[in-house]
Amino acid sequence: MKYSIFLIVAPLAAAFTIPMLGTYLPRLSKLIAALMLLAGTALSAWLLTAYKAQTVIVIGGWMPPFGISLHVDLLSLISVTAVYGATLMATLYQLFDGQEKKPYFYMLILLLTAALNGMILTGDLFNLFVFMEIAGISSYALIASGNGAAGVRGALKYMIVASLASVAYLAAIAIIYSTAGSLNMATVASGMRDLNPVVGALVVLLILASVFTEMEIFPFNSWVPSAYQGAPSSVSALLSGAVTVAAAYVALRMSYIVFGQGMGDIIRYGKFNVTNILFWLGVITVITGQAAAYAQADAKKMLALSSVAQMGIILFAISIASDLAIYGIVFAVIAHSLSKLLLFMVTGKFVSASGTSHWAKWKGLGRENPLSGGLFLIGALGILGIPLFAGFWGKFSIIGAAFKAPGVSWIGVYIILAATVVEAVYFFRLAHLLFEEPETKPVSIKSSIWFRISTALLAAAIIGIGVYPAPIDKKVRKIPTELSSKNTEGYISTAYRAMGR
Amino acid sequence: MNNTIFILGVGAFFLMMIGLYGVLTNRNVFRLILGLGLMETGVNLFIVGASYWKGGKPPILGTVFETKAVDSYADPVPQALVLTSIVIGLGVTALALALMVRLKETTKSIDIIETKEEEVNE
Amino acid sequence: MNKIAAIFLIGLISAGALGVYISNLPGKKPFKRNGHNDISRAYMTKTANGGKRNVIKKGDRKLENSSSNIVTAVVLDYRGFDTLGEVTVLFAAIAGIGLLLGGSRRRRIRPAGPVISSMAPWIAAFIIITSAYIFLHGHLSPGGGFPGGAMIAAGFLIMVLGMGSRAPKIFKTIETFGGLAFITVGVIGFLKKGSFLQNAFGSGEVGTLFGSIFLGILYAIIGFKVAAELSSGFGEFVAEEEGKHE
Amino acid sequence: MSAVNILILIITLVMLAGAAAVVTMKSMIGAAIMEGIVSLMAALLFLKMGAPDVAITQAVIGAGLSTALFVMALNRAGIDEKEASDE
Repeated sequence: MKYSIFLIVAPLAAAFTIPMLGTYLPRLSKLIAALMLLAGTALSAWLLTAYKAQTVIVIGGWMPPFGISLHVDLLSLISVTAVYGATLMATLYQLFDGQEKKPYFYMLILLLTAALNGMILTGDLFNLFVFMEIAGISSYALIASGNGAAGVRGALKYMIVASLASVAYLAAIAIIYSTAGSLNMATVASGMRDLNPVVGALVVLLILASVFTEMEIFPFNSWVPSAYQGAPSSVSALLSGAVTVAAAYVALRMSYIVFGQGMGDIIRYGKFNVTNILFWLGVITVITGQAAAYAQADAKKMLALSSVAQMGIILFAISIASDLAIYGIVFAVIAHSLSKLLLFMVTGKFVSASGTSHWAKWKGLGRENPLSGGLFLIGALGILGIPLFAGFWGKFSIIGAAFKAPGVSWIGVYIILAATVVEAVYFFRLAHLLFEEPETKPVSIKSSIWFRISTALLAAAIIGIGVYPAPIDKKVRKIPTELSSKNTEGYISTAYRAMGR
Repeated sequence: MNNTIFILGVGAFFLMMIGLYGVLTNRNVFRLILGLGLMETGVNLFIVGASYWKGGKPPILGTVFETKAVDSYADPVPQALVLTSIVIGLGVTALALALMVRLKETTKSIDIIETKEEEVNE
Repeated sequence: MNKIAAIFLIGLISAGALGVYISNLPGKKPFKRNGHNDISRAYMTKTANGGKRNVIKKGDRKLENSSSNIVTAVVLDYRGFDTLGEVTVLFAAIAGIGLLLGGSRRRRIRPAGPVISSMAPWIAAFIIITSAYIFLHGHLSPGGGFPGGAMIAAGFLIMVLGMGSRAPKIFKTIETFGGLAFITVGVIGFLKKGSFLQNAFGSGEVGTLFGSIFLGILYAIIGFKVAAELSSGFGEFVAEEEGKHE
Repeated sequence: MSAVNILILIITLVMLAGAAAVVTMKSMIGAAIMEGIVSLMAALLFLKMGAPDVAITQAVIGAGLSTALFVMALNRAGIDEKEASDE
């Protein structure tokens, strides 16, 4: 387990070699990026199979409240593996099927990977902020690396919203440090309990607001459509397949461990029940996301808004906070990551073949290229949560958990179901158009062998998880018990054991 | 209540709010970046100010130093955090300015809101 | 957003902050502290790993950390991982600038007038020497790698603006080796002591220039790396010769 | 109010006035330079709060490099002051 630190440090080291290699041997730098991501995927998968119990990894030799430590548990290892896999896929797509990019592009992808892994693994609030900023900066630059002005505009909008969010986060850090006297998540978690309720609620809202900016939750997601539309397709796939995974993980850990006070009543400070706010934000995000996606004429914006809606469902599930809901969240995040990667990769092909991202002009593209059309359909079915596809287990468990939960959670179920119908309508509308008889013969899509292999792998994973979830199920089943704060082996006790007191 | 801390806190808060006003009322990218810079400076002051107490001296060990004298030094942790935060702010500002230059090169204007729908050429 | 809405929103936030402030007055834990918490006290007495509380003054030896500037000790040693992240933030930003602005066409820079051109190298040399002092004495006096590196970059910018030279390719190599050296120091700690970025060089006398090899190495690395990054990145912003841009 | 408090109050007021100037000023280069002054005042406040490291960094990076960067970026983008009036 102590090698987990290299999940963050190795991509950083690889990224540091690129300024020199990029100047003298540009081809080698691309190879290094791809090999590094492959090695990272292998390392994270190995750590996942070797995983036994929660561990705290000390950095710099200082025990947890004094130094920065990493906290490795099953959920974080699964998320890290998902991030590495998604980045590897997106990078291979960019290398073999995208436009020619400078070595710096691949360096920023490596930095983004390192930062996302850092966000997932770190056990320190300020360290989390640093990694969020690295992830932010590399995403702005990656988004803006598209050709047109749209990418630059999208990046600027993202940057402005995210900078406001980081100011909010820093203000919260100032309050936390001056009251709880520590920045270590476990110590803060035990210190937050005897905080003035108003201040506690304020801190929680400030921090969650900045996490929600990356997670694309409703009032903070105004940047999403233009950023996804302007970015190169591989970067859109990364934003949707990797960044949201890390953001959802951070939101989950913040609300359950750092600010949570036991399952079922997760965040409550005196009269302020923050859980209700999470619930309504989730529901509103689902409604607005799906409605906006339905009205969208641009395919990439449509997929972006569908991501927003999926994140809304996950936030809704976080607010339920039962074992079944956590189980559902893990499945939903994995399914969303896989399906969106596939959808953006195929969409990127459609965009480059037809020269436009307005889907109304894609009539007959799927008929001409049955492989791409079929892959698009599989991705759409994976998102929708149709039985036999990956998304099914996530949505099924979340809905089941919502019905069992007390309070008004059942309202959310009907909203999610209605939203899924809307989602189905716009996905099938597009899929139908793809297979329609066109007036003029559409262009056929040229794709590299890597595109075929990686999309086939993704499609196989979507169907495989949908039909036979047992291998993943075995791991995921352990997560709720690990996260539960009732369990003495929980996060806080692990950290305190590492502190040796 | 300590006057110094009150002045610092209110000053930092107003600085943040002035910056926020700048961010909310402008469409000009350059002015947005300036507003964000003001907010960052404000929040940095807030971090150090929130853990400051009267008479805090620079936390640098002198020639004679008793363990008891620790109390006369200001808290070093927020200072370390702010050092990091200032450098991060510089990185964000520099990248934002690069984005602004790109925007000016591609659209001949630095208005953040698009005038008409722009096509993506991938 | 129009101005009235903005003022309204700001008023709302201010009222909220005032409410929090007032409600906090009789609260369980006050906003303000009047002394150190456990963590900052441990940093100051250098007892984070449970050592006994020594009398610490200049000349003390064999403490867990030998920086007399506690902020430096926190930045580089106790929270060294944050600093690696901080270096990476700058690195990512400069890479982004390179990706966005680093065109393949060569830009020529118009040199300034004769007085400035002849003065520029001297001013730059003076600034660079001062900043080397600042980042080498980071563990003794205020300063350190980041302001030191930034000052070197400022000196370099004066040279660029005054003489019209461009950022040489060697800066890219310094960036690479600076970053790799930081990680190497971390990995040495991992191999010799068991945790990443752990001090594997021992700690000497508090308050002397060579008392702390570990901190000295790290700040020198940061200083060079920051200087190289900022110089090469900011070089991209230097306006090209009149009439060349379109 | 002690002398130190009055000094801090004056610095804070200058800083806030500078910030107000950044937001309201017509000229963009002027606003960038005012932002430098705000940073300088913030550096003085940091010094008063017993944080010389932060003060040096804020002065070098906030007041020096950032301001230079703002002006250079305006030059590089070729933005003339006529566009400064927005809306």
